[in-house]
Amino acid sequence: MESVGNLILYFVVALVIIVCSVLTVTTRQILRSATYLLFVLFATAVIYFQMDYAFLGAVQIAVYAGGIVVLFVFAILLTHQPGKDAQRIESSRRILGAVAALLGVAVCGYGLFSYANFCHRQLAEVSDMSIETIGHWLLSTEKFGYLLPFEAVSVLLLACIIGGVVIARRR
Amino acid sequence: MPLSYTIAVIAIPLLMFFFLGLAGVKMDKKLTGVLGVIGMLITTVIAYGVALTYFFGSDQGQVADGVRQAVVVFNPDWLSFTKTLVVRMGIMLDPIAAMMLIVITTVSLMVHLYSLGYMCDHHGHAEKGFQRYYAFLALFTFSMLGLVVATNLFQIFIFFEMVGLSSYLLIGFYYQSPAAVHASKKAFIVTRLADLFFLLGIMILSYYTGTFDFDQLVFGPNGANSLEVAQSAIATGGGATFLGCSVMAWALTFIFIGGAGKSAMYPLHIWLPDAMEGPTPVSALIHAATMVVAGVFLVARLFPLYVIEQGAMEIICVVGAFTAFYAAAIACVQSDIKRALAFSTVSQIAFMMTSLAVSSADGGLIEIHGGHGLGFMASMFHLFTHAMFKALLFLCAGAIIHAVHSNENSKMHGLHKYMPITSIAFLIGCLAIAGIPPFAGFWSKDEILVACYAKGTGWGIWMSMVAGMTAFYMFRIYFLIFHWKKHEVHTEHAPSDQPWTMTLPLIILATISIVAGFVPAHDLVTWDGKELHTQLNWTVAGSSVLIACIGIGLAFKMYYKENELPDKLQARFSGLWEAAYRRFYMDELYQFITHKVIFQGICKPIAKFDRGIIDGFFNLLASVTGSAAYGIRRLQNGSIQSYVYVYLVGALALAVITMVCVLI
Amino acid sequence: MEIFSNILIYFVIVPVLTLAGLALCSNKGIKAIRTVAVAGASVLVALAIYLVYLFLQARGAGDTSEMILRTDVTWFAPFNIKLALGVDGISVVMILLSAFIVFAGVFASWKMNPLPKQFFLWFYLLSTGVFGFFISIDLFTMFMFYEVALIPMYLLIGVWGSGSKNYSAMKLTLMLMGGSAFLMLGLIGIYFHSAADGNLTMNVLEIAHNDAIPHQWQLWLFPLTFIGFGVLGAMFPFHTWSPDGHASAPTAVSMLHAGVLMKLGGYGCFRIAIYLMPFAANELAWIFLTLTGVSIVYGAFSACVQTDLKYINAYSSVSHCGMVLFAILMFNTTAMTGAVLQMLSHGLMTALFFALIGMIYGRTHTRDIRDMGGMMTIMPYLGVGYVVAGLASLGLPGLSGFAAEMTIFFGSFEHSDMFHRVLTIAATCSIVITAVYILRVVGKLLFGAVQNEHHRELTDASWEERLSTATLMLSVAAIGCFPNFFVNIISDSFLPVVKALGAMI
Amino acid sequence: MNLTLLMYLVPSLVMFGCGVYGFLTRKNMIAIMISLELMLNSVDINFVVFNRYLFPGQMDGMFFTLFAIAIAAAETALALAIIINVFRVARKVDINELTKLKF
Repeated sequence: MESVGNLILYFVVALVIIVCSVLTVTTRQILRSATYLLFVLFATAVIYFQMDYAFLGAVQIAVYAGGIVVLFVFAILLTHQPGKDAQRIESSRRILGAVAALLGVAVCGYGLFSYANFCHRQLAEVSDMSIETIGHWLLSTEKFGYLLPFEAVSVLLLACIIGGVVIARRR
Repeated sequence: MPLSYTIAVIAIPLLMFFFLGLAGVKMDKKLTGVLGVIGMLITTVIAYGVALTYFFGSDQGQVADGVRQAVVVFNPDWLSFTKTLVVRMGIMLDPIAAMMLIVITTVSLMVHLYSLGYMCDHHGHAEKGFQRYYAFLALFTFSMLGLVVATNLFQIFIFFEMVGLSSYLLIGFYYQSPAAVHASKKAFIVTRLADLFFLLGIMILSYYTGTFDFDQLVFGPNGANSLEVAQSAIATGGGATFLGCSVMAWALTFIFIGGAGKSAMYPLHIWLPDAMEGPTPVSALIHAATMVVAGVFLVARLFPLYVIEQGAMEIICVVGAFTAFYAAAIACVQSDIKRALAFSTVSQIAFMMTSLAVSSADGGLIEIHGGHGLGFMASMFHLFTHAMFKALLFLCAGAIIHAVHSNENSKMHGLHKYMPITSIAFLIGCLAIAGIPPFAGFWSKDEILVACYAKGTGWGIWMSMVAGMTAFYMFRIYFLIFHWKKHEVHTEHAPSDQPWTMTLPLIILATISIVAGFVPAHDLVTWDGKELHTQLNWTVAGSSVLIACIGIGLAFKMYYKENELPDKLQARFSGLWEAAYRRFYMDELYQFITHKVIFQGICKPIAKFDRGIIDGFFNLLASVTGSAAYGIRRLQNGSIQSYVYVYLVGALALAVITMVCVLI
Repeated sequence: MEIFSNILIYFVIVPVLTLAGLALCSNKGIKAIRTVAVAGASVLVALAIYLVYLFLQARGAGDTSEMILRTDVTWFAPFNIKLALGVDGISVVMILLSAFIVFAGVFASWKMNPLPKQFFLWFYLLSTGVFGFFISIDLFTMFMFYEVALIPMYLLIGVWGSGSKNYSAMKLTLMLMGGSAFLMLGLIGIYFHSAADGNLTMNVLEIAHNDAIPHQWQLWLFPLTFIGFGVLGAMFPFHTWSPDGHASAPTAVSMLHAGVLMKLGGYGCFRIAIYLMPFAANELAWIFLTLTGVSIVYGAFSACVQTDLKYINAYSSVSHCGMVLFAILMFNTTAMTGAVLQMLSHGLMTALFFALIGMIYGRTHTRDIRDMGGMMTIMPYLGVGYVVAGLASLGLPGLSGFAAEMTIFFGSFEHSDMFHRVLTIAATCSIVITAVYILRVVGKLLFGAVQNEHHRELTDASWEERLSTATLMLSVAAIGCFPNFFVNIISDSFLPVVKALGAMI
Repeated sequence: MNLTLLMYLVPSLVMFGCGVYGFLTRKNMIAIMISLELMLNSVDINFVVFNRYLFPGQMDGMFFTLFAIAIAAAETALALAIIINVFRVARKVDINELTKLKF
């Protein structure tokens, strides 16, 4: 039996996620869209905290909410004149997109509700979720160690930095 | 003089060609001409030395048992088809080759000298392309000499092509004139067509006999023409036949066609009159004296083979006799002096051909062994004399043309007073060709007629008649040019005899034309290398002189003084006259065949077929592929959203299928 | 390394080094580019002449092995692919031909514009392929070098060409690639039947020696390989790339393509199709003989009515290259020797033709003979060159075409059956048709009155153009005057194949 | 009432659906990127909750999410750089109008 606070928190988060997701893709002002995205990301971070993944939640807030959304905002401001709405999307296109998205949701949802018995598991206790453990596994070369992907991602980031510089540089 | 010096005779003109052609461009024009003449003079001296040594010297091993042998001085391999079938490039002297050396070098030297004057304008400045002209003359001389000393049939073919080339280049010397270009092209292509047959003939002959060499085809062990060797060569055909004739007959007929092309036999004569577009000395050298007798020379070379293969010989005989008459008939009405002379040449060469052809039949095979073969000797003799007097006539014509700047009779008339030397030289030439004793033509033509009568009286009468026509048309030309009426001087300079460079050759050739008949040809150029005992046949000689006189008399009556008779006759027989003037429409026929049938009927459709059908097929293939690709391209429209959409639909479909499967 | 002691490998190394040298040149340094290009070509010519010397020496010393200068280096063991080098008389003369044409081609593209460096880069890449093809006797490397030679053609025409160059480049490349597809199938088939005992090999000599390709397979593989190479050899009806391709290609490329690349077709037909599959060659010869016989006459007739100089030449090439394949299919030493002579002759003469056409076009900016006339007065050197090339083409004694064609005709005539006879006579007739179209173009282009007064101001050949064409003219004359020298090099190389073919009858 | 796995998956699913919808319908490239982020985020949630509920002793899901975030950051940065660059050249961010490189 969950604590009530946890439950309430869950519902608030779920509501924020659902509503803000929908708003993100339906609003005609792109800056707003980015802002709704920010709310969704925060809500996601809350889920991570709920799951006891504090570090992940922190990363989510720092990188996603703090970094990426800011990038988006910059990009939007660079490419858009403020106050100018996006063009209305043709209804046929909207309907097609909606149908596809709803169908997808329906199929997946049907699958979830009808087959997935594992979906009704309870949350188990986790013993150790400290930063030391995470750091240990992240830099470990043993079995289940994540050093190689870690390095790969660092190289990727480097490449990305260089790429960003090259692309954005004025000729 | 050692016979091996013949190499020099061949080599000097070739070197002159390269020297004048390459270095001559930078040199003074006149100098190149003088160099050309000097080179030719040296060649001539050596050629005379060699030929006289061959005929009269005794220490060169060329005479054995009273038989003049063929001497091969030089014979390296040039191209090996197989181990045994090898083309060699050699030098061989036998009576006819030695005689040809003299003919070619003499006429060539005269023409070289004459051109010094002829190829200049009235102020004595050399024409454009002077050195080119001399280079080509040297090339021609080289080719022609190479042809006559050939040791094998293939070498003759090679030099056939080479003389064809030099002829092409010289006819087209004035390459800026369309007529000259057209004429040179025509000459080359017609002779090429004939050479194709020549080649086929060689192919057949060599396939069966396995050799090109004359010493295996026609020369016997004693080095002279031998019927036994020819017989065995023919026999290698093994009786193989094609369309009812033996393959050897086909081969020899084809080879004759090759010769007929060069020698302008009907119906391959059409190029020769047009070839007169070239400079007149060139016409004298190539198209009167030397190259055009290459065909006669070729048949004479293979004489024993033709003797054995009588069928081919009959064809030559008929073609020769017909051409002689046909060309003479046309020559009677031509108004262009060079054209008339050209047809005269055709007619005279046909005389030689006929003479060769009747030779084998004058009494049959056995009697040839007994010492006949008169026709062969007569033909070669006529070749020799004709070369001299026809060259003379052409050079005279050149002098006249140079003086009045026209080829047409109507622009000449009454020139005797202005150009006495030319007039006399021309008259000597006319008398020689008409066969009036003691001029050269009489002796040789008389023997030809004797040979013809020996084959059959009909042949003899026919040829006598042609001889009469010869006398008529030659004197017609002579009277029209030098008499007829007073000359109207159009230009500021009255026509006159030309400078000494041009007059000297006329005098020399006129002298030769007078005395050449006394050359003892029957001792020197016989088919089997033995002496041939002949004597004047008084009946034939008398009648032919009589016929010639009638011809001359007729010409005198019609053309000596201006009168109405020729016009009346022309009006009376206008159809015939027109046909003869238009050369019996042979050119039109060829024009039709080449342009309408081959060009429009074959080439154009083939080209269209290629572009339309064949290329069209590949283009169709390409465009089908292309449009298929365009169709498929719609799917790859580059819009990421449509990709995602399609992807999503696919993924959902898969999900649904999976679920349905699980359900079931 | 063992392989570097074999002179043959240098025929590939030298062009590659030249490529490297060119790559180091700056784009603007036209002098440096020319120097490197000329140096590369000169070394190739010297090497080729030395190779002929080596060959003659080896044969003179009594070395009767089928191929000399053999070296094998394993390249990819699982498929037994080797870098197998070796030459016989045919490859030797082909290498000589290629070297001369590359040499002349460099000078013909002296003033190449734009992008001279890139042009020479592709040019030498093409040369690398050509030489590589002639020195290898391994199916794989042969095919590889063949492709290396084909591909640069696309860019060379597409970038430096004229007229409808995109179309032509595409057409040429696609058709030749289509041929390669056939060829590749054939080669793979040959490989998998190359030995009866399972030791599959790519080496041409070993395959011929094993003689293990089953007859029913030969009947499939022979047409594949023959057509594959035949497309490049401009065999009717796969010749249509040739007129368009040549018309659009820049001068040196036309030279190299007609002069050398088309020879790859003939050489390949012989070396792979006939040599490895004598049974099928005997069985199916009649089909290809008919096609090539048609090629000869058809090409000649088509050339008669063309008005574009390059089209005339391209159709003339169809005719002459048809003669090559025709002679190869005659299966006797004489005709086959004639075929190689014809390859040499056609290579040099067509290269000369294209060089001259390029030079004339560079001055007049037209190739239509109706717009030109009297060129002999304006540019006598080029005019004389054109006449020489024309005479070589129509088979005048003393120039290369004559010796080649005569050898072919006499070789072909050795067959006494009616089928061969008729074809031979038809082929022989082409000498007249050739004369017609050559004289037609010479008459219209060079002789007559000057058609266009602007042409009077044009200049004659410059020194590098003279050098380029003189090289070719002298080569043409050398073959024409001393054919036996070449015949002696070539003819013995046909003995093994003629023997194998004879065993089939 | 317990917070089951399912309860976390539902918002995630909705978020993903919204992402898909946005991705399919938006014309603005930045908006498309935003939709993409939504989808990525929903996947991240799934990783985390599956890890947490089904394999509590392990951390693979978490690490995957961690890396996914890093990669998303990189990808976004690069994509936005490209978009800005394209905008500089073409003065457009509408993907339907940016057809110069098509075909």
